[in-house]
Amino acid sequence: MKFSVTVTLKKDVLDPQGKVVQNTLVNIGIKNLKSIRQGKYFEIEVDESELLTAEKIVDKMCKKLLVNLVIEDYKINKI
Amino acid sequence: MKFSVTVTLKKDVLDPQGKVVQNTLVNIGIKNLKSIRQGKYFEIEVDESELLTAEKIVDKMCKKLLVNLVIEDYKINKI
Amino acid sequence: MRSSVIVFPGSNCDRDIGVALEKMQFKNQMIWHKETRLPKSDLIVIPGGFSYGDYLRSGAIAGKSLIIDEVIRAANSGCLILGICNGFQILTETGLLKGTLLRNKNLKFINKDVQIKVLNNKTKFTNKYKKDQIIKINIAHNEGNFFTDLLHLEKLSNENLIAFKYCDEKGNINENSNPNGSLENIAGIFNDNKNILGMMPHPERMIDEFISNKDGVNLFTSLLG
Amino acid sequence: MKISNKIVEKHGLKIEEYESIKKLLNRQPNLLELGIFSAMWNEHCSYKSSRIHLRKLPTKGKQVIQGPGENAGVIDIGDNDAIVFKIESHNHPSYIEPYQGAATGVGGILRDVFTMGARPIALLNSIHFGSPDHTKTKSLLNGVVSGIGGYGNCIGIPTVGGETKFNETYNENILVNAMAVGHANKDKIFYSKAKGLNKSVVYVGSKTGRDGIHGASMASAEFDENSEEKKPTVQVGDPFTEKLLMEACLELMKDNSIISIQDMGAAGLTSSSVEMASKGGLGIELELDKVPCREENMTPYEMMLSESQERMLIILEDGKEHNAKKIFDKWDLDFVVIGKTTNTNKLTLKFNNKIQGEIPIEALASKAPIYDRKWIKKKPQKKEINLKDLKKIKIEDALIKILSNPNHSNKSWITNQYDQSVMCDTALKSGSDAAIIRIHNKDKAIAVTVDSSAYYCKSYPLTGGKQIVCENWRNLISVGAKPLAITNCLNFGNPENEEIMGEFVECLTGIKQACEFLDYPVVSGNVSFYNGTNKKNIYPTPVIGGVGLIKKITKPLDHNFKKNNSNLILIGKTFGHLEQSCFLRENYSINDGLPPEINLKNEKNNGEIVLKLIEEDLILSSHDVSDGGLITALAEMSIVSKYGVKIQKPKKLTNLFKYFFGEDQARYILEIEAINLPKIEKVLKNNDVYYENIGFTQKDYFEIEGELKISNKDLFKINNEWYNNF
Ligand SMILES: Nc1ncnc2c1ncn2[C@@H]1O[C@H](COP(=O)(O)OP(=O)(O)O)[C@@H](O)[C@H]1O
Ligand SMILES: [Mg+2]
Repeated sequence: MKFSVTVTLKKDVLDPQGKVVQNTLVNIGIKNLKSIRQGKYFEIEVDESELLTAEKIVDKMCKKLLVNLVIEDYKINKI
Repeated sequence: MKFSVTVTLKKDVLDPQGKVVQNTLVNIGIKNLKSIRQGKYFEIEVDESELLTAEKIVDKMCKKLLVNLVIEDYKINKI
Repeated sequence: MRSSVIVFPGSNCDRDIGVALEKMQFKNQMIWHKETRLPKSDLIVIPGGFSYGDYLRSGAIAGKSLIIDEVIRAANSGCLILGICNGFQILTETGLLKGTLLRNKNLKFINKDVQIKVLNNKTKFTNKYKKDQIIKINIAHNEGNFFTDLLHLEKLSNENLIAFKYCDEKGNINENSNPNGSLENIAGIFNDNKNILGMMPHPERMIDEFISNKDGVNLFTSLLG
Repeated sequence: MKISNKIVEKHGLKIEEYESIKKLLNRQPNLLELGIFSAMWNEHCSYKSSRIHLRKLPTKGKQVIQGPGENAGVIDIGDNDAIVFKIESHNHPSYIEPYQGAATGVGGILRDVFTMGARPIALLNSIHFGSPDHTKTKSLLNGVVSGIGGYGNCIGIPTVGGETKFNETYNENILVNAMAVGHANKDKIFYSKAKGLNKSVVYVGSKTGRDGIHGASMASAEFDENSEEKKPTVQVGDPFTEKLLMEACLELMKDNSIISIQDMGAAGLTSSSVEMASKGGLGIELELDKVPCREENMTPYEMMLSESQERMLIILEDGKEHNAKKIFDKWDLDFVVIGKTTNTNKLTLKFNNKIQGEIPIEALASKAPIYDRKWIKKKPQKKEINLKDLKKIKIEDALIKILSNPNHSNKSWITNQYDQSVMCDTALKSGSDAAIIRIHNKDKAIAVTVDSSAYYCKSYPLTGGKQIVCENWRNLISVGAKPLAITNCLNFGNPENEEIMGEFVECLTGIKQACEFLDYPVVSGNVSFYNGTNKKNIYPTPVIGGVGLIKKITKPLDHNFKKNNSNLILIGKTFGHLEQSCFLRENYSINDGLPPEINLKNEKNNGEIVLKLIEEDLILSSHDVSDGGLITALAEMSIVSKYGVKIQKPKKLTNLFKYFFGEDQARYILEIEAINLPKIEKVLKNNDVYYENIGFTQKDYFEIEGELKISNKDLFKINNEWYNNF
């Protein structure tokens, strides 16, 4: 079973990367940009056919390693 | 209008991070992990209500800055 | 004084700190991360470098290694722990220190000599410095931009848990003297018990007049008591 | 499968070359074999256009332990210490993907050095970009710099020197040359020559993927519109794995397990196995099923041509496999015996229990084509510039123009992105004439620098070739080091073009003459041809990397003025040569005429005597005079100092522009204490060194009496502005 995990910085955490990216986009002439946030993306395949169990495994990976819960939020989606 | 962009390494391109993360997950006792690929994630809001035009703007951002087309692929989704 | 330097794959300031400790008359041992037992030590150092290539997040993977459980145990029983640069990042990933180190605000690796001010000189790590002493020290990092929540920040100030702040030659602490975007120019912090110090600058690079200066020496002599 | 002409051409081979392959084999090659020939016979690996000329370079000397022909050169610095160093280009990959191209360039040159048993102690680089306002320059520069830093910082080796230059001929073809320097014990150097039959051939390091297939042949072709298609071959560097590989190799090298060792660089498994076998006069048999692969279903063709990074091939003594594997296990690296040495003198490739290809080693190595390409001599373009014909400008404005130009701007924007201090032995960082690296735990040090002068080389390659060697030598002298040996990276355009081949041959002759005269042998190097796009070729850009020795180091000598009111001496004669100068280029866009002449005798004498004065501790600071002339050199010294200068107008040469901006060679500026002046003058006179007392240091201001007065602070600002745009 395959999942996607997106990890983004929490709202109140300063995002230096996002800021620079935003400025650069504006500088190279992109108009209409309202906001951009950058994060991480994982595509994870687990050897488990039961949805709930599989999701739990992925959630465990996130909590234990992939996500720094102090500053990051995450979302898991089945794909 | 809001979009998500996921950027992943092209197939056959070495993913040094993925390898290390995968090993670590196994080492800390996660079972059933088949594969993990790491990429980048962007949440982008543009000031444009016409879907096609908005998508074009986002696509331009990807091509011009967010994605390294030499080694990366990307997908745009409306959210 | 017995010290142990934990070596992770990708650590690259391990030799430098080892050399410094020995020069300062510590009885030092290098400990490979796969070891599960730590020798008896008065000081544990987690050195700088790029443990596990800084992949995922700097310090994240080292923070999950076997030896880290031992370090946590030692820390909880009062052993002195010093994390330098990547070592600081690892300490935040293990939770021994609160806060995180985000990417530098200019998104670039920064290597240069900067000034830091000693805010608290009443600790095991800093007692040979004068209060508010300005020292010149080398930084070399990609993620040194200290961040934490407001509550913790207040606590750091109120309880004197900030070890060093970036400043200029005259001691001014402001945006111009902040190399990487750290909250309130913070360059190093203690835990509540002040037996753990995490700092981004490299004291081990400042022990030799010939190469740089000797501004880092007092940190080691402080530890020797 | 029938090999068509089209397939042959796709492999970058000429039809005539294909005919010789058939003759050497006595049959038609299969596709795997053809791929292997293409990898070994391309310009990058075979040196087919350059080999006959490279032979002329002086490569011997009592300081030389190993000259060209190995992974890197080795020199003796006394007390059983040896220095191992080499420079290499990664131009084409860096243009396609600047970050990864530059990063893997650094990774590759590091492997060349630690393969020989040396722990790398310093990295340098020479990077050339197109015109600063060209659309691609900014992102290429950004990518290359972060790639160089990304790799070196992560692996923990200080990047201590280099040069960054801009010129429109690099618009579509940037140059990225990386140099690595290592330290080894003289009695513990490892070579690539195989020895003994039936010895295990071991593969260590990263797994093999499909990356970089045909990288070497790409580096041997001009770019065209279709180059984009070649993009998927980009290699990604993994400095973390390289660090592990380096530590594992150095650990294994502590005992006597290794017979020979060779990194897998360009043309990967192919060139490494062929090189080991050919040097040892042996055959080698590989079982490709055993090669650790990253992707599924990789074919023998892909395995043999992959340029995946961070891999090595080792030939082990009997019975050492078990112990060696333990070391690589400790570092979490693959370690697989994939073959053995044989007495067949052939490269034999097995897969699925069948022989898939078999080629005589000699056909790939010594019988590879060698060309004596046609070349033509450069006609000296004698053209004297008469200043009277030019628009009048002020000295001050001309100086500002030079200092604010990207080529002369302060490069700390770049060097601050490199960890220069890790390993704690960097005594003098980049920004100086040369960097100084202390030998760990000892009181001696080496000095290192890289240099190039493309404008000089373009206008008259013979002089240009001499000049870079001399400038490099001068840079080492300026920090008090005795120059010992060089490595060189020869970046040129298309060698099939007779003019360009001429540039190559004449530059090389210049290098040879200077090296011979200065006893400054070449111990390693690299040639990069086909730097150009659609017939537009780069300027000839040989890059020289020099290493010198400071036997006993008390304090590093740099170009910061140390005291107020010290005397300033200019060593060497000023004739006022302005053709090919920075002054004419920056202020008038004039690029005509010949470069300044090199007088090797003066060069040597001046250098040796300056070094003598430094060794006697009579010099407070020193700097060589190069492009931009005397005034630029003085300004550079002031910018980094608390003190400025007060310079008198010249007594003899009356044209101030010629005096201050002329680029005559063999000159140095020395800061000395007044009490030492008589002693120093005596030494200079006794040794026939021409010198002038030009003025004094003073507080805060840069001043030429009666001409200009600028504060050091303003000079600093002017010099720092350009990179702030980044
Ligand atoms: N310009 C040069 N001057 C001297 N030696 C050179 C030059 N170019 C190449 N060499 C030598 O030829 C040999 C092969 O070089 P190269 O193919 O770059 O080696 P590698 O495969 O280890 O990178 C090396 O020993 C190198 O030092
Ligand atoms: Mg090599």
